[in-house]
Amino acid sequence: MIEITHQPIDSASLAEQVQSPDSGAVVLFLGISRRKTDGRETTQLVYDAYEEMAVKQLEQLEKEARDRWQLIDCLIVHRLGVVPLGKASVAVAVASAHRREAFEAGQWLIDSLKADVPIWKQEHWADGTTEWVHPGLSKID
Amino acid sequence: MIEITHQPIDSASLAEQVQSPDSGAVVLFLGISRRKTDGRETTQLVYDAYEEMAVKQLEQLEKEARDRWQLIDCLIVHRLGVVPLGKASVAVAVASAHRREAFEAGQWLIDSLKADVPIWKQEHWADGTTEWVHPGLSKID
Amino acid sequence: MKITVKLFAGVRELAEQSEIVAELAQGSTIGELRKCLIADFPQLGPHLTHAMFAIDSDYASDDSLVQEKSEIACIPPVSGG
Amino acid sequence: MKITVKLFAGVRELAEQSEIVAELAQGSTIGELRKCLIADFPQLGPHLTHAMFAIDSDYASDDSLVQEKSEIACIPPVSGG
Repeated sequence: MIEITHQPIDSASLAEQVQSPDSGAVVLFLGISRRKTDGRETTQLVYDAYEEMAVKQLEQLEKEARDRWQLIDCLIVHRLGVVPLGKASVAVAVASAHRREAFEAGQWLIDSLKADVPIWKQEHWADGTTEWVHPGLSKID
Repeated sequence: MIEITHQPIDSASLAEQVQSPDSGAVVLFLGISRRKTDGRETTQLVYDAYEEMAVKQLEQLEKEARDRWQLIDCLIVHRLGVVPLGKASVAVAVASAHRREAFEAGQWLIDSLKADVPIWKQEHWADGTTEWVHPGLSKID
Repeated sequence: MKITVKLFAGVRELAEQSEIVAELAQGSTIGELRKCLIADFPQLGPHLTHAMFAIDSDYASDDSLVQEKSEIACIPPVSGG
Repeated sequence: MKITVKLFAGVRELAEQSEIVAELAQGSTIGELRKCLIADFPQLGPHLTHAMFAIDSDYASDDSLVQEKSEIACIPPVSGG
């Protein structure tokens, strides 16, 4: 199941949501708004998305993961808007019979999400400036 | 932090416990009592440990993981006694600045725990028989 | 034909609008759209050069044909997660 | 010297007790303890052959010396997690 939300991610319940007597392994990944990036201090992150396409891409990633690994359950949640420090911007939860598949699928899903899904992060630096992050593009002046 | 407990593992709160503004990534692994093993049906699992040594070994694993990876937090919890189907017998939660470290450390911790820590699982099969699991040793008649 | 292109994140900020419009000949490709936009919005040049484009919510290549009824979006390098 | 060995899981079940005692000469090793136990408890043979031993909560090798005050445990192949 995939979800794009403007609400806080309920990280406490995500692992429980995919847990079942058929699964032997659950892997939950959370991406957290981090205070320090390359030595600079952030006060908050803001996420924007091309929502329609992001939903389609996330559904595609879930399908591909289920094709590649024997997954019993798979959840991907991305939060948009302001994400305060220490809070999750993204969560991936997978359940499978064996742990290897759950780790591999979880890692592949977050790597693929970061590479492909049209979502963008805006850093709000402690010095008051803001900056949309576009890897490979130099900073906007 | 490591913990050996006879109580249910509160999987919902584990990811939140290691989340902080310094961590960019949290990985939570849960090992779940699985209904089917090699086509046979289990009704419950029972875990036994040499507790004193298991605590020492788990502390050693946490130390080694913190030496090998830049971890901000690291939790390992193992439940002993009866673990009903669908419930967690073990949980590993790690937080780090970047996701690669969190995935690697989480996977290494659960692999090492399964290889080294003196904890044993007893299958309670649906046919009423029980069996202590000792990999490499043939089934006890 | 008039093609409306959705903008996001740094490109939207730089353009100070969430959509821009290009005037293209029938049968034009994404590559031609890219060139036309760079000419019309020089301040977006580096972003447009490095961006992907999407047609109807799927990534498109520079060879993909643009149709008037398609939903076109400019996708600068992503940074979600 | 009398050495008490803690048993767990399948070995404890098979021995029907949680500790067994071996009579060893001073200066004996874990390897000698293993042989002595296999002789005294033949029904535990396969388990004792494949088990590790621990001295004071650390894995020991067959060369490790056993001392009377040490806590000795038989660690059959583990299956936690």
